Amino acid sequence: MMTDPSLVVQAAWLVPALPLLSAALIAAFGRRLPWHGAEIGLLAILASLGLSAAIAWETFTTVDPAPYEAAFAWSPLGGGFVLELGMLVDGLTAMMFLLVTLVSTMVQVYSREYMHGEARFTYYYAMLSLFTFSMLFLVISNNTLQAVVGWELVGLCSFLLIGFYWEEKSNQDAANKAFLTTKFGDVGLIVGVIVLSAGMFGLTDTPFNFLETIDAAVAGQLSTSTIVLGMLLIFLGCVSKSGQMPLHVWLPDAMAGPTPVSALIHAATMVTAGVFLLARLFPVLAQSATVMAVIAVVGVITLFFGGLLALVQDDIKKILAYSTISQLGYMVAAIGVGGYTASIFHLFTHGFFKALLFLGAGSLIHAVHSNNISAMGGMRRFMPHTFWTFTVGSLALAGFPLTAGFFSKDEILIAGDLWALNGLATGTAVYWVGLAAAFVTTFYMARAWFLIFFGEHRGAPHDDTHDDGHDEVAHGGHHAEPHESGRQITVPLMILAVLSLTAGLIGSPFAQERPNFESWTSTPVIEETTYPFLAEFATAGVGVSAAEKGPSAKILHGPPSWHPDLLLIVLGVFGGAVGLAWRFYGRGLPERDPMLQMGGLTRVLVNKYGFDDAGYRYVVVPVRDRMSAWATRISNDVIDGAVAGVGTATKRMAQTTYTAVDQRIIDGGVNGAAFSAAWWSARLRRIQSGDVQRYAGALVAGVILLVLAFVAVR
Amino acid sequence: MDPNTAGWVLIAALALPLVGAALMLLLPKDDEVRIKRFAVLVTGVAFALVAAMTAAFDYGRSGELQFVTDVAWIDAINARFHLGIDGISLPLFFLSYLLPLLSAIYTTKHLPEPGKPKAFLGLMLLLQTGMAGTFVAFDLILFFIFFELVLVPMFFMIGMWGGPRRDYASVKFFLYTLFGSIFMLVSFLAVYFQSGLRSWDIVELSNASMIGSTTFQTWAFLGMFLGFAIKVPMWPFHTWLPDAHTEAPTVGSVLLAGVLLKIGTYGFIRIALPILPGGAERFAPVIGVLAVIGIIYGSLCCLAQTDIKRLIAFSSVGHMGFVMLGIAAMNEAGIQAALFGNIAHGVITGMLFFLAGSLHERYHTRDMHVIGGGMLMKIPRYGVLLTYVAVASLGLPGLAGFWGEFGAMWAAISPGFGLADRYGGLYLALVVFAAIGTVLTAGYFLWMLQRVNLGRPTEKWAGAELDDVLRIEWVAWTPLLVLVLALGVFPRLVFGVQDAAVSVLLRTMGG
Amino acid sequence: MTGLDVAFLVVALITAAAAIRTVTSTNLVHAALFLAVTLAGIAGVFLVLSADFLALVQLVVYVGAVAVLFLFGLMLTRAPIGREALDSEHRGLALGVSATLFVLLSGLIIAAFGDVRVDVVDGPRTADLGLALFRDWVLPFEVLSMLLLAALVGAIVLSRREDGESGQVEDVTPILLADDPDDPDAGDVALPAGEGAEEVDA
Amino acid sequence: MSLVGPLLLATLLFSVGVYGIIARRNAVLVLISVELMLNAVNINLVAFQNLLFPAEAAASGQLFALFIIGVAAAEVGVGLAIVFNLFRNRASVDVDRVDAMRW
Repeated sequence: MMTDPSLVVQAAWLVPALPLLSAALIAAFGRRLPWHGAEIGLLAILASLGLSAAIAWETFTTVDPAPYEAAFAWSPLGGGFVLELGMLVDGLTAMMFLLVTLVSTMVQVYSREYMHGEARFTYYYAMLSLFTFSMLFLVISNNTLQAVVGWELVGLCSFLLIGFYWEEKSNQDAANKAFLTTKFGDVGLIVGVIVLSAGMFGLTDTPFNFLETIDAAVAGQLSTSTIVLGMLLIFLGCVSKSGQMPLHVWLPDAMAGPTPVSALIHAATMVTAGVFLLARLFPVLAQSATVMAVIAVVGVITLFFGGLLALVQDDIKKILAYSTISQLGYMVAAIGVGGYTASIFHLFTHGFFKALLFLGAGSLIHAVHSNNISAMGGMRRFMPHTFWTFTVGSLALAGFPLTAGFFSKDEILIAGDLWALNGLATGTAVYWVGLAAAFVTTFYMARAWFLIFFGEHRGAPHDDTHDDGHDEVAHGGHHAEPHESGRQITVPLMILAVLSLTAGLIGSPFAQERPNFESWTSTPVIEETTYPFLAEFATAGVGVSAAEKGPSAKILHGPPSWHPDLLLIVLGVFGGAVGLAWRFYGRGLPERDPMLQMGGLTRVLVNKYGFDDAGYRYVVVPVRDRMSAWATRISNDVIDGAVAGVGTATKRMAQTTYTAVDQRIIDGGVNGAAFSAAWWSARLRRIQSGDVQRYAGALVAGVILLVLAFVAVR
Repeated sequence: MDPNTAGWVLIAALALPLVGAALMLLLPKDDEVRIKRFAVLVTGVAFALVAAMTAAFDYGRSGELQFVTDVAWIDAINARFHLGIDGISLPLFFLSYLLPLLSAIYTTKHLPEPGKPKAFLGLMLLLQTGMAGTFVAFDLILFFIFFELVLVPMFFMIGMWGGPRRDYASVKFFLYTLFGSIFMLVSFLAVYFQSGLRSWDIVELSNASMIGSTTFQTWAFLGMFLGFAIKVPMWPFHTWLPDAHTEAPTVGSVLLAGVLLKIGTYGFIRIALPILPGGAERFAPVIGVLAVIGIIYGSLCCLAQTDIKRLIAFSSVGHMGFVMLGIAAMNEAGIQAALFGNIAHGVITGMLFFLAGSLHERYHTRDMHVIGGGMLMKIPRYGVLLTYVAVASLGLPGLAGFWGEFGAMWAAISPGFGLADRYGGLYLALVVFAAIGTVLTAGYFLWMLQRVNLGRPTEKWAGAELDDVLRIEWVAWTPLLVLVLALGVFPRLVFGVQDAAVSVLLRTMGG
Repeated sequence: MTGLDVAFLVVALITAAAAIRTVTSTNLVHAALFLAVTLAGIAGVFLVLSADFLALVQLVVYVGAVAVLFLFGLMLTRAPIGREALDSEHRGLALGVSATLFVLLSGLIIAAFGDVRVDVVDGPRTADLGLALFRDWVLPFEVLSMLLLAALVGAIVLSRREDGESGQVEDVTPILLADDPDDPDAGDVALPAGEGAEEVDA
Repeated sequence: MSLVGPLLLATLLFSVGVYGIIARRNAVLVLISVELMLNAVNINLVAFQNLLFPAEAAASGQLFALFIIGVAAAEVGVGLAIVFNLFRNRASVDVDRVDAMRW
């Protein structure tokens, strides 16, 4: 037990506080400083990074770390309930701290050159700091409501950064789409948080507290309906935030922002939020087979179909975006099959190599002024540093053995396999679909890699419609030779490349002894989570080994071990995919066909090759073209269309509600009352002729009537 | 200033604007500068007094009435002159002194057509007394007088300084509200006679055990419901609001949204619920349903607007829906959230109306199509402010709008008074729909920002000389901008003050 | 039937006939003169009822002053002569109302006082009237004198011609409190039709 | 003597006055009709003086009649002045053309 947490851990609140302070300072003074505010952001994030590293070291090396929680009452909420503002520091927090601050540091260093000369440079740095703060605030929070605050702030910052080039309508639309889609998921999150907290009424004064919620769930004090309803709703929030199908539609569009922002969004600060929250509440959701099954199914669907979409993209940022969707699918699926450690391990490693890939892509875009891989080619010669770092990132993403991505992805597959041993079909699905998706991933990364770095340089086509808004970037003319980016861009790439190679080691079978990633991020609660529902499946006699050993957490959370069979399979998958890609894109493409020099027609040429190879015709074409096109169509037409349709229908409904119901019926009723009064008065006022004599006559007539009445009464 | 004895503070605070209005009549009509300065002085002094009172307020006993005056007033009908302030009233009371001061400052630069500052500012001061009085009156008759007093100056403000359809809007506002308050008065009378206490005192009546039968309570509550629901305004009694807001001068809109609408919800919380808990309990599901309809419906209507001021007005319908949802929850958290939502809405929407008014001053139109975007490029500071306040209004955590909305939904998941058992499913559905309403809210605000702020200025405006935020506007707006952030970051500012008072209130309801 | 009754009957008939002619005469001056006769007849009635002083006052004030005043008034206003010019379109209403009123009141009076007879003794002496007037009724009397004075001043002020006053017909602007009901546009005054109803595009 | 006689005469005069007020168009004639009505009241007052206080020295009825005569004189004075004013402003004394108080 970490009874006396060190000073470093106690100071963890500084990690989010520094970027917040820097955001405020940049907004206030940034414009007047020599680096236009970038120095403040860099100083703050470096300090945060240092502190995060210290915290990470502290928690990593401590044996059996207990979560350190400190909170004070932020506000009473009525009914004796208290909202806390607090911090919860455990391995998961420390890991996220390290990831977020590291990627953010890299992005901020990188942006100094990349965004140089931008009109809103200062604003950009303030937003980066705010974005980082929001994510760190979400990570450090010790209760769900505080997490919601951070969560929504993340959404706002992403909106502001995706819409950074707000002069263009398409960028505005992308920003709005991102915010609204995630906001839709937030409905689930907020209602879910409310439902969960309602289950805590009567148990505690702080119904939002993570640890208390987890304890109550594990102790069975929360009803099944509360857990199922609450966690499924929260999962809806994660679906939208972490780009799971079918709410992933905003993610590719979010490429409208500057490329370093994409790196930040995809690697550290936004899409990981959903997975993080699932991990944070893992012991709660692990109480329900339904919840886990739903999560696993959504993850599996996403990891496969999301990956397919990347096959047909020409825009390098879109390829990476779809790959992010696919990789997030892995993480979510892993959560759904009890692979808590595997999931966040993949989150950890993915953060590095995806940041690397995006920053590398930015470096390429910076050089060729186009997002399209068809406009690149042969870049290996112009940009050697970018080349080898991008290669490392691609290998890691593809899961090449001994890279970071390999260890983490294998953990997920193994988790699926173990889950399957307990007789749950979702485990089998994760295992096999995960392998198939690994093939797809390797294939599209190899395709991009070959097209970007090999062959002749094809140059940017003249219409820059796919340009991500960099009208201002004017380093050299369009037809100049691309050249390597400056050191502020390449050094972060190299750092990230090294990490992409090595970060996986702490969770690999090389680190069987403690401390390793598993001991770092797991807490006793998570390790002892017993999946109460597993017993039912086990006694049903489906799983052989489970029947013997029982539903042991140790199966699912044991130390990493070697799986030679899996290593072989993975190697085979990798080799097959790269070989196939090389077959199409690597060998002889530039020489054999003059069409290659025309750039954008590469895809057509690849299709031509398909006729040579029957396997290509019967396997690759249906998968790559038809199925992915089909998936694209579903994504673009059906789901996106449904979103647009809902939007249009809402607008039409709004119009009808306003004109027909509000103005005509309701307001009409109100006005009708006034009009009937006016109508009657218009008629009655004719009596008011202004003719005194008529009044006199009426008066006397009235007197007569009164007298008559009087007489009649008598 | 001892909160136990210094009853004079409230009287002085209420009398100051009245005296100021009277003294203003003595100033020469054409000396506009002096009139405006005098108005700032009067509202400033009143605000200083209230600020001092806020400082002297005993927060340890915020559940009890402080600064009490309780003397015989109209013996013939047993009405008493009973003033006091507790944790529930304090934030609203404070707001009703802050906003007029800012409005007076703002008016020194932007006096609506057709001028006549003396009449305009005099009416504003009169309005201030009425508004502030409702929050500290603890006698039903006194409350009713303040409640009605508010109507007259606002009627003239809209009717004389309003937009093209001001006659229609002002008469509609006046008649609609008056219509509701008649029923409210009848209910007051019914309670007076039924209670057997022969007292109009709100505290006494609240503490009394169940007045009359459940049937009586239901009918009496219906009367109060009509009066307050129209004032709030709840769907479907909301239609006077967009018209009034659209036509009202900027300051009128600010005060209308900032304080006036709060009188309705305050009335529910202070009068209708504690005095008639039985009726409230039967009505709560109805209120909840209407509130959520209002949320969804207001947002949908916002999506259909092109006039930015009308959009903001409709957004009020949605936001007040959240407030009413909190009330419908009938528990401490709900009342807390409702009161917080009240304050937040007053600050945020008041600020939005300031912005809409200044936008009109610059572009001479409020049609978003005509403005056509690019404001962030043309007048960047102004655009940033609009973004900031709009984002606050759509309920972003960390800014004021969030806590009221979230609190209301959170409270509604487990409504009090046994409603959870009887209507648990209904309330869960209400929470879900209210949450969906937040998405729509985000939708129309983003859409508005896109229309107005983003993009490049259209040809029409590209060459036009437009002022960015003026110094006087900074002065008038900064307190609100700071409050928006402060309330979001430190919700305790309001929650903490109210906590004890709301507990006391719920105890008197027997909940 | 006593002698008094006979005397009253004669005077009353004259008075009634003159009164009716007053309101039916087509000539303005005749009407005023018939008024004088009526007033004189009433003075006679007073005499019969032994109110001597009042009869004299009636003669002096009414017949002497008021009737003459009316004559001047008629002449100064150059009124036209003839039925159409003198009677408004309300004659039917007037006849109906007044006849009904007369019948009704007469019926009531006969029913109530049909058989009441009074002894007309010598009425109060003029000296007694004077004493009562200046002893018991002095305050109303003074008030009345003030009223007369005020009326005098008022009449002078009203009928004095101001400098610059032209005597032309003034432009009379009717005060419209609402829309004219005959106005076909009045029906849709307030519905905010169409506002904000234009197509909202994405 | 019979009391009914004076009362009936008064009623007649009053009704005739009513008729005149309603039916006459000329403002002066309307005023004249008012005088008829006032006189009808006077007759009533005097008649009832004889019935109720036959031998009374304080002749209230007659005094009232006196006051009425006085007030009537004032009324005629002011009334005619108004009529003159009307005539001057409108070149007419037709009552039914004075309808400024119309809706």
